[in-house]
Amino acid sequence: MFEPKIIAFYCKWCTSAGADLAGTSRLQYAPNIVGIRVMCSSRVDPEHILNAFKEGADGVLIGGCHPGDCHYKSGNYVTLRRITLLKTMMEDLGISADRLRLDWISAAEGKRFAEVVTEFTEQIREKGPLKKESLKEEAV
Amino acid sequence: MKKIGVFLCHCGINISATVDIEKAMEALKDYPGVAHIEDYKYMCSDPGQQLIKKKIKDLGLDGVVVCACSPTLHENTFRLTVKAAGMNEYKMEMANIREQCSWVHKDKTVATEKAIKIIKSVIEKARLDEALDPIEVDITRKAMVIGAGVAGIQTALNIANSGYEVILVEREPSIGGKMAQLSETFPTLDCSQCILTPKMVEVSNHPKIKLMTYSEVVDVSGFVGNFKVKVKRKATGLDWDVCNGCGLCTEKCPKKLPSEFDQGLGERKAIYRPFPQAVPNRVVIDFENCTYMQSGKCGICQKVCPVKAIDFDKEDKFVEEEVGAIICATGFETYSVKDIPEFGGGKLPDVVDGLTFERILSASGPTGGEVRRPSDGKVPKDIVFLECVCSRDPEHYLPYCSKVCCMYTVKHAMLYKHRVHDGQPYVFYMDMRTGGKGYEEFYQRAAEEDKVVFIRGKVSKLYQDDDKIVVCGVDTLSNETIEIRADMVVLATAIVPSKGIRELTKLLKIQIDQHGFLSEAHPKLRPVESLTAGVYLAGCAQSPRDIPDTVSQASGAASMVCTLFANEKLKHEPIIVGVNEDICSGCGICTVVCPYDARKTNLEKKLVEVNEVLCEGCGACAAACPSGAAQQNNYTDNQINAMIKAILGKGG
Amino acid sequence: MAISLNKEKLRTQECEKLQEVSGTNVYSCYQCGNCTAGCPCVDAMDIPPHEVIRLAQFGQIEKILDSNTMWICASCVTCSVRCPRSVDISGVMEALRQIALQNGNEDVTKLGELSSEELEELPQIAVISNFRKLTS
Amino acid sequence: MEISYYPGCTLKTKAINFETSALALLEKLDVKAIELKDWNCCGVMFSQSQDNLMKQLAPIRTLIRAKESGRDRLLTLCSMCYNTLKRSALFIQENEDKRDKINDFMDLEETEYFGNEIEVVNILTLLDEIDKDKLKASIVKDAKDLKVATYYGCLLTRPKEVAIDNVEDPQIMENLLEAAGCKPVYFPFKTECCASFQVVSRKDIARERTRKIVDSARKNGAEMILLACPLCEYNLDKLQKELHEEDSTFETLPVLYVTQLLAILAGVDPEINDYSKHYIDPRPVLERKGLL
Repeated sequence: MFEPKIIAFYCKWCTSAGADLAGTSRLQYAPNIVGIRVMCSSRVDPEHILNAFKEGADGVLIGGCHPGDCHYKSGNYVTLRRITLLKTMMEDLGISADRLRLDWISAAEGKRFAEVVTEFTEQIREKGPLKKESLKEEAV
Repeated sequence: MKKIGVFLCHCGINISATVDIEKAMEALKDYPGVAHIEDYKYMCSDPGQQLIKKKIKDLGLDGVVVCACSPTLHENTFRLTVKAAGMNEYKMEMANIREQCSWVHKDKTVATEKAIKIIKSVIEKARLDEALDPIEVDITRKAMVIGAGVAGIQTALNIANSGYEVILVEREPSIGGKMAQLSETFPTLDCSQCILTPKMVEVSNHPKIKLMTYSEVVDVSGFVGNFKVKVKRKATGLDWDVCNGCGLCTEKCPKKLPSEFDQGLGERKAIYRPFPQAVPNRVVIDFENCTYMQSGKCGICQKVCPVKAIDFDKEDKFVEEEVGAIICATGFETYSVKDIPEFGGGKLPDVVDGLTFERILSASGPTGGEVRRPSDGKVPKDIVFLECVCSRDPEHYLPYCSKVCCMYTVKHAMLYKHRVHDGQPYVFYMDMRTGGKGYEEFYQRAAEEDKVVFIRGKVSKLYQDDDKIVVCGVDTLSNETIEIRADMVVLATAIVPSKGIRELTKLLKIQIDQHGFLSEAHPKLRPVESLTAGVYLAGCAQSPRDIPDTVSQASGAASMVCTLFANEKLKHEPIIVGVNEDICSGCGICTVVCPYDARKTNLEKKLVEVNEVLCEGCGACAAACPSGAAQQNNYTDNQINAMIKAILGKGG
Repeated sequence: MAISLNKEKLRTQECEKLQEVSGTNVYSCYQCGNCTAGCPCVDAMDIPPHEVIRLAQFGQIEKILDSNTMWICASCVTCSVRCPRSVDISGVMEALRQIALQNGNEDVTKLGELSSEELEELPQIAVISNFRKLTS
Repeated sequence: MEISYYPGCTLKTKAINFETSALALLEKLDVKAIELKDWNCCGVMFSQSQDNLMKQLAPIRTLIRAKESGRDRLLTLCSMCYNTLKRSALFIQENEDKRDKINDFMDLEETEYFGNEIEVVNILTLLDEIDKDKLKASIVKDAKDLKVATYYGCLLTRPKEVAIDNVEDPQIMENLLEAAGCKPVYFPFKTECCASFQVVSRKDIARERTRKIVDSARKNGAEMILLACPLCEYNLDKLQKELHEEDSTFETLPVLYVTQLLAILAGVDPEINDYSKHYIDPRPVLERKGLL
């Protein structure tokens, strides 16, 4: 079976804390995802995401605080705008937009974290590996 | 090349049962930059920390990766460890292989592989970490306490008695909260007012406490040590500086309304003081129900006021306060009987909630402490108390245990029996939870001496039949269904967070759980702190609890504030985003995304300048910067990209 | 007589089957008794509903099948809608009826005992639903 | 408005008054109920078993008929039909594998059913949807001092997934009757089960239930009991008569389908009712209130 490689970026305050809660609640989820903890989802540069795809990721998950709950007031709105824009460009770069997922997961939503990770992993598994040849390297 | 020490923690067996530590060490020992690798059963324990310190000194390490639990838990612990060994604390990184690996996967091979990836990525980050020094910030040694129930009162008094100034903000016209409504308290049965009102008076007389009742927090900015809080002082319709609280106006006011303090059983006027012992001793006008405000006719209060305090001014006023710490003590409400259709949905007058029964029992209540039922004032002779109403019911209501209902119900049954000697109290319970000093003995006394009948089981339905309430329940110990034709029924409805808490937590940037209770930074080790530095928690706003627990937690929160205020200067995290002046063109894109106005374009120099104290380190600007001039300390693009590479198996 | 418990008896195949057929988890039950308290037919039952679930938790399916409880249940679903732990007690009763009938339970419909006048008098809905619940 | 109508077994016989009155009332309210062609038994009482799929065939086949009618809503008068059809539809909607198996059993059917194509609507829901002002305008008889007890029984409000209103305190009938000018009384037994089919093998239980339910209605001042289920109607009506025959001090209350009263109030000729179907004659009360 195809085991997708997925990189996640999540903010320290909400989604990473939600992932910790999934851990303390011993919720089991797909192991394909490895997270990078940043201070805020708005730290994630679209370049980081494209870089992850270039380096072999089959999917990228961004987790931030729910709208209105950002620890830095408005960081997640910045993220939302950036990701929306990036998604419109991804097809042109040869990456299907649904390989990138942005989700709001709060510190209280351990269960949701596990669900999102498992669901996204399955979705990427179904899509199959990202074909390197279709990636327009020069664009990245 | 940097010399990095990698330290793997077994966490007892929390990690090692799922992650093959030996295999991980084997895979990592030759990873670029790793100068030393070692494992230990409990890395956070003293011997574990000593081990790290020794290796830093012996091997001259200039980077440390601790592979253990979540950084939320022990980042600070290990930063202090490496600092003690002479290493810069920001060169210590944690790889979370517990919460985000060993606890969420069962397959050892899979979990080990994932742990290796996580550790590799963190080693990559550590390789590029730079020594950072915390930024020093001044501190405002003044605290704001939001909510003036017993939790807020205790916190305010403790801080004020330590010599710091406190602003105590309360939404209602008087302080005192729910505790002021209670009759007597378990397990000692001392009168709630007798123990609370002296504290209320102490608050009002304290030179270090500024009281702002009938006020609400509407905006919060800043950060630990330097918050700016905007408070709305709701219009009272009179000048409180002139009013002397004589109460003549409330006597003469013709408009009668149900009293909130008496849970709708007694009456108040349209100009009122919530209760006679209110602090401050002032009145307010209920604009919505005041005849003068609605129709322009009446104005009796204005005529009778001997000091001419009434001005009918409806304008709210706003004040800004600068404080260094905020304590959120917003308390609780009880689940409304109106929302429980199987128990009459609030339509049966003699089915009341616990707080209402407190007023019926209270010497200062609408019946003067005589137990009389609301519908016709008769003394109930058979009275049924139901526990776990809406609590412990994930299917329809709330899944959690409200914690205080067992004890207060026992107290209600006992106090009822003390007032009505020929009456019979019955208590339906699911589990009797009496953990607390003297609590179990109290429960036993109720059964033995006061002959309270305890029935183990739930009640399915209540209905009115003639002037009785029929209670259809079960006793699961005898396996019999039970029907009681009661004169009155008291529901111990669930404790829920008070209204408006969601909005407030958004202002304070603190977290709430799925039920709206405040989340603590750590359930065991940091129970009075929020995850936002400088914001602390006290009382039932965090979770249901009784008075002794509330008071101890309130004192705990106060001591945390005093600890904070004892610092000469505050240390601000140096994870900020600076400017590389060689690259910056002064385009100003970063200034637009900064939520703190920390970045300003200097048009003359064609550069962006950063106010390091204001920068909170979110990194939004670093991602926005088109040239790479804005880099976040220890979260640089190079670091993030190296981490990505390492995770995808191409690092090193 | 004492119920002797051990790990084999606690989770019998029959108990697993009961949960599968009813689609509910009997271990969610914390014995509040709400099902029994609201049951319209409990007076005629040998074992009240909450005890049925308790015995199921102990794996004592035989003991439950010896009672008349599932035959008395009118499938009104009051128990299931009031259960705070979303145990479908009414579904458990249906499953018990099925298990009993598969084990070859005697006819409990008593339709044969009714006179033709009585049968004529009864509306179809009563006869068929009685038949449906007690024979399938 | 047009809607498919599924009568079910008892509506053509014992409960004929329910059908006659409901259809007449709907006509007054400009709703055209078109009876399904070639309908079969609804299955009677939803099978709560997860593995006995044969029991789902009858209701699903009924829904196939409804789908073939080309209309997307199906009206039921009988509460049991409503409950069975609605729960079966939900069951196959939520269990894809079971849905496939059920459809396999019916490979002679030309149409396949997936679970959400047809909305099963109970008569009370349909009446509730109609503008209350329109209902008010259709009322020609004054019944403002008629006190009624509204009885829902079990299947209209349980389980929660198919409930036509609040599970514990439904108000839909009360709202209709208030709009029509009558006074619903406080009636705590309105969702208490009448013992349903147990009337066949354990009449003693059903009788005691009837006694409790009727006592409560009478005590709260009701002059009649209104309901919407043929089985409840039979139990409450017939068993009251038996209770009275046994003990003449037991006071009876007439039992009517809610549509019977509403139709009369809306000016439908009261004589379309077959009063011989009642065990307790409702005519004395109706006459006393000037409704005949």
